[in-house]
Amino acid sequence: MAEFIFWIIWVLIIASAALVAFGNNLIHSVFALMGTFLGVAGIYIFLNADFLAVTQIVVYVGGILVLLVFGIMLTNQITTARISQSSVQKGLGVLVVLGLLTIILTAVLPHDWVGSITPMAFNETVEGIGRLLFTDYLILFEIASVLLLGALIGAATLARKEL
Amino acid sequence: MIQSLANWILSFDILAGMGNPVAWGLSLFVVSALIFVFVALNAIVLVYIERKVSAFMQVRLGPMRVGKFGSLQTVADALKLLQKEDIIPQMADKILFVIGPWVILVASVVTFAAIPFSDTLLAANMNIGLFYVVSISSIVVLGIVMAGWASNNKWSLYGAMRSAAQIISYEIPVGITLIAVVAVVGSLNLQTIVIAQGGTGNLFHWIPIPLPNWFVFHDPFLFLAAFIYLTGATAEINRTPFDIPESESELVAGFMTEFSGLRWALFFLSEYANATLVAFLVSIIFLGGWQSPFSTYGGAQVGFSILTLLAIMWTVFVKIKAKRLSIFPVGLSLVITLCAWLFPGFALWLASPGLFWMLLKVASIIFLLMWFRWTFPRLRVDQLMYVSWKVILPISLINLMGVAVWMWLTGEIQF
Amino acid sequence: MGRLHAEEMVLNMGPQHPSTHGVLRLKLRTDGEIVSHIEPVIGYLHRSFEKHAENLEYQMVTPFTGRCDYLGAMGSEHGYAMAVEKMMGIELPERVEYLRVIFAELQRIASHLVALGTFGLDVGAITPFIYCFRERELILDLFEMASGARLLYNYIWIGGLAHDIPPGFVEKTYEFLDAFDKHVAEYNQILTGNKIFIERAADIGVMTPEIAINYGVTGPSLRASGVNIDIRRTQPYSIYDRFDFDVPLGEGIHGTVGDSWDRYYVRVLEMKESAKIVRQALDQLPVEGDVKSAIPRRIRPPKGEIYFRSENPRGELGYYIVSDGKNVPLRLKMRSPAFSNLSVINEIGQGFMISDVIAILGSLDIVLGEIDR
Amino acid sequence: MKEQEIYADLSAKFGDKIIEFVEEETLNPTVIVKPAALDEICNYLKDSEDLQFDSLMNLAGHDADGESDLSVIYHLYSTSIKHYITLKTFASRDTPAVKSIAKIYRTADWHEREAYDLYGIIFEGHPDLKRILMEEDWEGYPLRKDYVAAEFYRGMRIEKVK
Repeated sequence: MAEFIFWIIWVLIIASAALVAFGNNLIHSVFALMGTFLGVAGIYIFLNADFLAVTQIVVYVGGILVLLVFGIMLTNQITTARISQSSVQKGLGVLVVLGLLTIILTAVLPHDWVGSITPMAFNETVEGIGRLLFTDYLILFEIASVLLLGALIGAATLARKEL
Repeated sequence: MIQSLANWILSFDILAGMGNPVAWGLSLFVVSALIFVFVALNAIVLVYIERKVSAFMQVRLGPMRVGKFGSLQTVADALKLLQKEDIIPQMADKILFVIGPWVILVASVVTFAAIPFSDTLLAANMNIGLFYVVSISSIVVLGIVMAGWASNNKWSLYGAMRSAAQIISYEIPVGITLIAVVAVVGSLNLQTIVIAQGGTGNLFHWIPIPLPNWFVFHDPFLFLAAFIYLTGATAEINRTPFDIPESESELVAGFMTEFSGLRWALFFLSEYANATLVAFLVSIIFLGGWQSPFSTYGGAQVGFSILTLLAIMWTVFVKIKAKRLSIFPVGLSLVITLCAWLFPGFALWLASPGLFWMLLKVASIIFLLMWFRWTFPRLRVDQLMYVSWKVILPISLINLMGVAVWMWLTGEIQF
Repeated sequence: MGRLHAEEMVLNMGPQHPSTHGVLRLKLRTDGEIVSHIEPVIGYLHRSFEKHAENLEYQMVTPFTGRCDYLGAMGSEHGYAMAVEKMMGIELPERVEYLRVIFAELQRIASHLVALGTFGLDVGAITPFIYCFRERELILDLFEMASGARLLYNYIWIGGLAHDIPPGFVEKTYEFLDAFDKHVAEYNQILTGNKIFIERAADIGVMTPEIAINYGVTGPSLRASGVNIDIRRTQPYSIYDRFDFDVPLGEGIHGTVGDSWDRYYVRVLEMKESAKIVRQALDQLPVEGDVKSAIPRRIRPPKGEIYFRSENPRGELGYYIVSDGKNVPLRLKMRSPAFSNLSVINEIGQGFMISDVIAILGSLDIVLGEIDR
Repeated sequence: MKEQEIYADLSAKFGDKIIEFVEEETLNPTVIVKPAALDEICNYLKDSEDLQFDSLMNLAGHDADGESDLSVIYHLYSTSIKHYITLKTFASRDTPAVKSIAKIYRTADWHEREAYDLYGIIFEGHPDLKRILMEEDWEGYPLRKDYVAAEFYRGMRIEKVK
């Protein structure tokens, strides 16, 4: 059963990523990206990284994707519904992709994957992450929080009562 | 719940042969279907209740024709919507137009997987439950933008843009408010949050008024946080006074303008699912979830005595208003209270069913939301942003700090 | 901080839109949510009232006047009847005058109730609308008792009334008046003092007295700007000089004088004044008198022309009638108040948001029937 | 101020641009003026200290019989002094040109459009003179006494008025 779900997620990721890359409607591409992000979140769950999976959804789907959609809708004239894109420099692209593929395959193939899988028991990750954030990575955590607070204050300043 | 259902299926000799994965998959399907049925039925009931509540607030009767007191009206309406012609505007983006409503619906239904209905009734006991609910409901924005964009209608696009801006703005203060609660419990698991609110204690720890250990009574900051959360959540689910994205007097119907028939019904379904979700979250996080307010010996008897008092008041009210005597509720509650005082164990048993208390709390919150809707005018879009960024956000940040300081003062945490 | 200017978009509000109060189309030029230009497009409800009037005898025109301002039909009929009566020099029985004032003022209350309710609806408050309609229903019941109709009455005839009031009418009217003050307090509770409502209406669409007068805005909308002009006072017609009533003016309690909130609140106060007038008229109502005695057998005003104005719920309702001595008017022009009131919207609505334009439109209280005629 | 005095004042100021003063029992006291001088007269009426006619109550087109000149009638009112005057002007049937006062009294904007719509009177200097009540592509001016409706409008039969 779990394997079946895994394959569904796999197909979802590949299909939506293909749609993002090859689709010629920009808006469709952006919404297809949602499938990729959600699929990756599913993969995280299979890796027992539940917290990371949910963070993936909240940051990428709820945040970055919405930002992308806004960006596209606001930069183009919103009265024309269709915005098409077409791939350019296909030859160069194929070359780069082939190179990347070679590197990945040379790294992946020599390894004996099936034999090395040992099912791991599910451990709660939230508490560990929290503990680490407040001990080993406290300074980084504080810097990030100050950064975010700055962003919040900036956003609040932008939201004026009088437009 | 999925695993226990699978185990239960496998415990039958005839079915044991199907093996664990199949049984597990079957249980998964059954539980998902149950959640969906709950959401669908919930919407049908809530639409009826909303119409009745609004009618009573507006000195009219509401639906009266279909069924007793119009109780089948929404069923009839749902059937009508199912039969309607499936219209997709010619200039619409057909793919997104079709997907949009489903994205919204799925996002709002899936969240119910983490909601504990009672101590045992829970689809998935997730240790990140609260975070899961918050993150999944953020997908709704995309569905709304999708629907609004695909309609290829200026009004729809305005609605979608307003909605996206609104939901994103209110997610931040709502999230910070929730963090305050998480800081008190030390867990994201909704079930743990509910269990942490069992028993009775003093109001705000020191004031000697015995109250249930709900977080709304935990400290003044969480008391305030409950209201902030309710406000922010009302805005997140686009209900009046924050129904700006679909404000029918300005944007016709906002992002729903071009939708009709079944697709429109999906919007409605998810709207009520979201309202219910907010009510569930408020009751789980601040009002003790499925915890009974009278869960202790003595408490139960007091509770039933209060019930009797209410029943007597109701009878007097009916006598004065309708000039007729209805003795039944008083009699019933008197008998129960008497039994409760005589047999304390019985009282405790009667007062403890979690599902009842959970749904009672949810119903009260939903009633509150309806009350808002039928009394307030609507804010303007810039005023809405102002409220979010300049009022609620600073308060929720201070609130978070206040909770931490309070816990340090009361000795719940040490450094 | 400099304003970002996006490309302007033309937005068609209407002719089918829930908040245009009829078939009105507003062509909005918007920059984001900010409206930079408003062009009202009217005429969708044009029913050639004036052309009809030139082909019908004088008494046959009365029903058409009611159909123009369908929310203030009694007022329209009253104005028309008075215009023709003045041309012909008809003296009316006292009872007729009192009854006409009673009906006109009740109509004013009913019309203002619709205005308040729909204004609430425009800013998103649904319940006050139903409350307002509850009271309006009572007034319509009174009208039904007297005339047999609830919306378009054809009750005030040239020279008199269609029928005398039925027995029990006076008592029922008193009953209504006794309950009415309490109801006004209810509106104040649920809408007038509501913080959100004030936020939505105060300082929105401020109309200075100069703009208002120059655009020919009349009625409550003009008085909300602080201009003390009420035709019932400045040029009393019928028997309005006998009654003691105040003319409420906009004071800018929650914002600037002449904003949408003032236009709303002036109507609330005016309803109370109208109730006062009705009560006085009922107290003084002569018991004796035949309401049909002064109706002329043949209505042929002498050659000449007249411009007669009266205070309709929405403002100055003028009839310009030219007679050539026949039984059919040579020319009948209705100067409808909402026609001029609507034309000001571009002036006062610029620079506000789409939601505000709707609030402004609601506060102007237009009826498309009389704008398009 | 009485209408008679206003007339005296106007004729002293504008001379032959004011044609005559009509005062009968069944008639509003009316000053008849030349159509080409209308805007200056209205400017004067509005700005003069003694007159202060700041409000245009009504503007109506009129066609007496279908043969003679068209006329436009203006009813003015002063909100501060509270006096009235009626102006009337005639325009020939074939080339009905009247000076627009839409910039002086904004009320006149829509009222002039209406008079143009229904009588075909051209108001010179109007910012946006187009039909207001009738459809933009309607033929003829319906309130003229010699108006005959077309057979069809966009394929729809127009019913005849008796």
